[in-house]
Amino acid sequence: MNTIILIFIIFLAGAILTFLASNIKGLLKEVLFLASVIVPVVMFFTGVKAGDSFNFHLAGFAFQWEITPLGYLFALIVTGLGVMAAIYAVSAMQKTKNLGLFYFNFILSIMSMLGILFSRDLVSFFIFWEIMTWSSYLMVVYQGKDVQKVGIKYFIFSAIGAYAMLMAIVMVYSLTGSMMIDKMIQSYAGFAFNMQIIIPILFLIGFGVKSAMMPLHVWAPGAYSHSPMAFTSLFSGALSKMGIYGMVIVMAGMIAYFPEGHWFRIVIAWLGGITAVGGTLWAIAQDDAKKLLAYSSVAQLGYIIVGVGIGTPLAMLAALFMAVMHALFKGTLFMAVGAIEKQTGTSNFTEVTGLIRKMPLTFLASLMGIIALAGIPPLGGFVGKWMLYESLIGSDHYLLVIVIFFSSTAAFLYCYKFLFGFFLGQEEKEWEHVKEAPVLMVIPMIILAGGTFLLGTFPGLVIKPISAGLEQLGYAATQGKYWEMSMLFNEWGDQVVLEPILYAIIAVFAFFLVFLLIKNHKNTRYVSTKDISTSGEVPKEHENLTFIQNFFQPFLRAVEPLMKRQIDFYYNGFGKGIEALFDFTRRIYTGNGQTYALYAIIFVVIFLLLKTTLFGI
Amino acid sequence: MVGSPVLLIAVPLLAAFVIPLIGMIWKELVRIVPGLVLAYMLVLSVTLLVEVNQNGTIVETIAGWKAPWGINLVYSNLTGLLATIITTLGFLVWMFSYRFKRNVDFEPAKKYFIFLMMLVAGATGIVITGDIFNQFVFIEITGISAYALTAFYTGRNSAEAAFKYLMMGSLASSFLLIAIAIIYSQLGTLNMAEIASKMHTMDPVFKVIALIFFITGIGIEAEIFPLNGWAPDAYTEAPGPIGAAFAGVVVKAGIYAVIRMVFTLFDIPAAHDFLITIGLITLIVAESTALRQEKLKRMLAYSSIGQMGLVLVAFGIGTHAGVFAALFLMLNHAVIKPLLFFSGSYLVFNSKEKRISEVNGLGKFMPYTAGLFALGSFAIVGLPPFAGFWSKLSVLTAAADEGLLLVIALVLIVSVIEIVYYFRVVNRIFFQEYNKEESVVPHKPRFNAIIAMTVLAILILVIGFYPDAVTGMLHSASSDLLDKSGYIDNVLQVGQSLIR
Amino acid sequence: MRKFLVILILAVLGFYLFEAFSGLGLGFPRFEHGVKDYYLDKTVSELHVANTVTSIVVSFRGFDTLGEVTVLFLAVSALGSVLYKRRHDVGSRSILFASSGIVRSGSKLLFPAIILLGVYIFIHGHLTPGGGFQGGAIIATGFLLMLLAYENFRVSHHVLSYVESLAGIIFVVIGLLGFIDGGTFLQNFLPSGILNELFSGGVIGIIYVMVGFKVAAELTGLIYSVLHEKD
Amino acid sequence: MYKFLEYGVYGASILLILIGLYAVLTKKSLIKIVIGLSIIDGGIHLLLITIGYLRQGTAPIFSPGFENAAAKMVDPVPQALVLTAIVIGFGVTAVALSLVIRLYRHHRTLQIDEIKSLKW
Repeated sequence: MNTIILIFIIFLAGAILTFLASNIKGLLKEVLFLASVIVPVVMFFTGVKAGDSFNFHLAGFAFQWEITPLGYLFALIVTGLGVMAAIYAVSAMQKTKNLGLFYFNFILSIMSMLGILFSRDLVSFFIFWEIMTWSSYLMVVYQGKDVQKVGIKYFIFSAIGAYAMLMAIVMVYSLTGSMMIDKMIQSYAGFAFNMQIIIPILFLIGFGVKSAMMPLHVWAPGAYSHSPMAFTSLFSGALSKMGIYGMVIVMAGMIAYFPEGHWFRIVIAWLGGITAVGGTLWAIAQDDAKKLLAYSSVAQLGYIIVGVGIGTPLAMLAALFMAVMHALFKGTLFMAVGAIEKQTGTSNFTEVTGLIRKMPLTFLASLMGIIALAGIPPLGGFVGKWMLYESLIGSDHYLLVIVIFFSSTAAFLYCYKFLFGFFLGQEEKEWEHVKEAPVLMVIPMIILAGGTFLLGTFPGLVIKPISAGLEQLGYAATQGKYWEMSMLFNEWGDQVVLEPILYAIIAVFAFFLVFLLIKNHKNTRYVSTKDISTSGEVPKEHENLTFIQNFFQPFLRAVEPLMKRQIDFYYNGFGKGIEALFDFTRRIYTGNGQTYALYAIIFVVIFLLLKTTLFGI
Repeated sequence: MVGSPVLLIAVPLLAAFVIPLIGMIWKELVRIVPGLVLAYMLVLSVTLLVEVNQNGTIVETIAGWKAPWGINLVYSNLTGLLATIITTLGFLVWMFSYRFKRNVDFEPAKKYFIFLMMLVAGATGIVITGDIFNQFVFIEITGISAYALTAFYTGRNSAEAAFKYLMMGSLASSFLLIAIAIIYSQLGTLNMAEIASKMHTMDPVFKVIALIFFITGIGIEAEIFPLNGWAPDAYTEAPGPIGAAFAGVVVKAGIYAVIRMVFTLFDIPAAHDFLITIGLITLIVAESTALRQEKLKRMLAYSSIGQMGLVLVAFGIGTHAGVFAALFLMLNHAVIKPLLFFSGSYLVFNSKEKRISEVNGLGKFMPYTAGLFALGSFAIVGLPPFAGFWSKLSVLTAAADEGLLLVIALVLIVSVIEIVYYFRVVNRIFFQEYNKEESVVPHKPRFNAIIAMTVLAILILVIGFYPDAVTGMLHSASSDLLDKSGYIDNVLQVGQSLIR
Repeated sequence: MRKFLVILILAVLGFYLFEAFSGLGLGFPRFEHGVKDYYLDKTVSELHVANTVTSIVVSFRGFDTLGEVTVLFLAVSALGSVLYKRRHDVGSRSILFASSGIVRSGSKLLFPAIILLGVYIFIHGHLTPGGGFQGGAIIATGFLLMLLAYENFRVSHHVLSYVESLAGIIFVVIGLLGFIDGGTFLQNFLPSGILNELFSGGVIGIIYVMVGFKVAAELTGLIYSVLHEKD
Repeated sequence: MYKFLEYGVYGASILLILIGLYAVLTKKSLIKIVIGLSIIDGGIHLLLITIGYLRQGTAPIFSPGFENAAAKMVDPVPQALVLTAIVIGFGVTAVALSLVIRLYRHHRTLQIDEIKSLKW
């Protein structure tokens, strides 16, 4: 039997078995869960290679599953992060109710993501896309508290996206008579101009929703922060990448027909840029770590969209590299928040402080994640951002560079807030009992954090598969020459990027770490963090006076006009308007039987009057 | 010869007359016998369908008079498929309601099962008959059973719903009779095949008027907007399983009658566009109305109407792909909507008002039923890998073949609305706190109900994961519908061979 | 306002209907190869039935009649089901005023005659105008008369139910016997006899008699159950 | 003269239908609505019978010695149809009246305007 289909069967069977076993006491369900995640992943790494395929026909549609180089790259993200998150989840989700549902959806989302990556036809792409959507939706609403609105919002946006995509798929079908992605890309040049514009836009809406592109991002903060953290790491790390993957395979193929600098590309890039800035600003304003990370994810995906939109080889390389990187560090950070939340019961900066000595390993992981996020060498974020800047400058998008630069500088603010809020600062009596998270939760974090370091130092490890993927997309022969594209690689050669400064930087880090640890050991006068008074303002009683409160107040005041009206507001208004309208139209059904009879007669009379026009007789 | 289509009508009629007598012997028999009859109909329709698949259309004459003169029953791929759907659902509804609300007295219970059986038999009759007046008679049989079933509970506002239904139904039969009168006055025959073969000789003015009256008359049964005012009330007030029967049985028969008129009887090509138009209007109005419903069954009813609008749109496309999609939709709807009605009626079992807000948190107490409701919701809004997805996709591709992009866009926009209101309910069931004061007292489904629901759930999953299990059947049925001359030949010639 | 609208709409509807039907013409054959010629021909030559309407109702379109009988049966059942009350809720008959002695005696006198007329009509349904439905309706009027005249006149519900069911069963069984004998439902399996004699037309006469019994029982039961409805 | 009859018969039956519809659409009493439905039925039955009419035709009943009179007989088919339709109409009316009784029991009124508990 073909390994590809076997992988899916094991996933599916594992999901169902785990679900069924969820009521059995003991470790059976955990074992089944881990097995049904890890076994297919192992099979994936050992049993298949790029180029394997599996074809069949169902319901009159030809299905083609194939492992493409690009798909393989993203599959690496999904499987790697998936396994880590699964291990993390087993420990993190202990003693939660309804565990079967969690495991079931977890496995299904991994399966569907792999399915998306393997699909070479639009039907199975859409099928897996939808499975991913509803399984992640069930995760968002899984915790069951105040999730009505969040869940519905997530699903409405996903549905709008999915149906926009379906519309595009069907339009492609009506134009080409085929559902194959390759065929679509090939015959794209022959479409009429309006189709050439409409189809990518519809696809863009579909993918933009999943990757939280700016006007469509409003679901993201709520959904990310409400789903269990064990899943959010996967959600933000891998699942949102599916939108990027879609954009890459569809858009890159399609808008390659538009010359560089075409308005359509610029629009996409600018959407990404706006997403980045907006996400960053909102992230700064958050007091809840989960929401902060969620907005930060929005911002990070914005960078990636910029890269895809620009579409030069280097920009694509940067985007894909950042996609991998983002999966690693955002996975780490969400896991860390999850660990903190599990140990302390909250994820709000204003409540938790000074955990550095209580949870040193979590701190370490978070630190690495934050550094990677901020784009400081030697961790991976730096490489991606560098390439992005370089590509932007190289293709004369100076304004965009400024935007991105502003955004990533502003990102330091929330990075700092995250680190400082949770780990540094005064230790509180309230949190004295807090211990380090369980081993199974820490290990995945550390591994992922290590990954950011590894890839930052040896970016070649992942750039090779990326180049293979780019070649698949039609970027001629980037493989073997990728280091020629970026200054970064030009300077230092192939695999050993940054090696000269590597050890220096490690030393600096080690120094700071030791310094911080030592500093915290000093005896200091104990003042409760909630006891300080804000300068110039008289605190009210019971006001939360933690130092993290109103952390970047001046900055936030400066950007307030930008953030005054959340886009949410307009969507809500729109939704309410629609509902009011429908509330009005449903009054057609007056409840009076006579009126219904009158409708029937009017129906007849109208058609009798219009019979010539309607029936041509 | 395994049996004859006429037995699909004769046996339930016989049973209907027998049940009052045997009810005097042992009261339980009035519950059991209808089940046996419905099971028999199910088996018979399936075996006949298999036979039809192999040997071609069965044309059954009655009283020995050949086709144009006597009444005849046509059991083809299309009608057989629909008859099978109808009898299957009839049996499942029986199984579900076997012990549903046990506290009803003997007399009403007896009548409930007779009406249920006659509802199914009447709908089967509508589908398999080849004579328009006979179809009218069967519509009335179905109608009266439906009125009685709607008014079954004396405590609720059911009489109001039934009266509205009856008013509309009565108007419908008047329109039908006018149309029949016009056709008879022009062509001198009532046999569908002969009407179809002679239709070109008919004066176009009469043709159009007859078509309008036909569509209005049957449209009331098929829940076309704005003729469907009765439908939400009837669905809401009828017993839960009967809502399923309406959605799965009565409407399907109505839709069949519409398409038989448009595709076979009348040769007016513009009627297809007409179907698309009214289908779209029905779809949009019904789904947008469903968005703001407070009562669960009413919401399901509007959703059902909307789906029928989509079916009409798909039929209106008129190509093989379109007809295939429409039949697929009908099949899926017949599987999914009953599941929603079944599980929904247990969710609000102990509630008087049947409000959506009363289902909060029930997922905890009745996980299986609630899970099935969720499955049904997922399937009906067209999420893969469940049944509804394939039909929605085939509708869209069929429309795409004809370049009807506006239709596709509207259908997809409406689908979003559909998702919103279904997921609101699912969210409430699973992810909201159970509140003693507001929510209903949970009521566990009985064993027979669980079986009925499980069968439907399995069908949903099977069709969802392996749609080819049914597509072959649907393809032959859609070829059958489009093959007008084949239908005429079959009926008129097979009739010849049986001349005495 | 509403009335004005309705009148307007109905005027349009009426105009189109009248336009259509007035174009039909009246009183001349409109089509050449209609089914009626065949019916008129075969009624005499094969079925040996004098009344063509009866032959159409019972034989050519016998299936309709079966359906129609079922509709009536269902209507009666529906009536019972809709008006159903628990036994202790059922009141006695509502009487507005007692009937006078003249009405009572007259009813008593007329009742047998009415029944006889009804029976005559449905037995001769295939020979003369009339038939099962008409005869049954006449019998039911006889019972209605008695029910109106005598406030304590009782008809056994059980007997009505038996008659109704048995008549229906015999109808279907005759149909099924025809199915077994001749291969088609409701097929004639009895000798068709000589035109214009009582025993002619094969099963047609039997079926019509059964229809007569059924209709009589059903209509009576219907009246009876409505009479017991008390405000 | 004959044209007048033609218009008269069709016109009368259509008028009956319209009167019935008027009652159904405007009268507030449930009983009147049911009566209206019956009037519509009556009009349609008349229409059907009229279609089968043959000028100077006889009833479609063969008597001894007139076995070949088929050509002069009126169309029997509409008559058979009307027979069926009457019975069906009767059944529907019976059910309608029973529902009216039920509604009266429940709402204590026969005004259709006041029986609107199911709406929207």
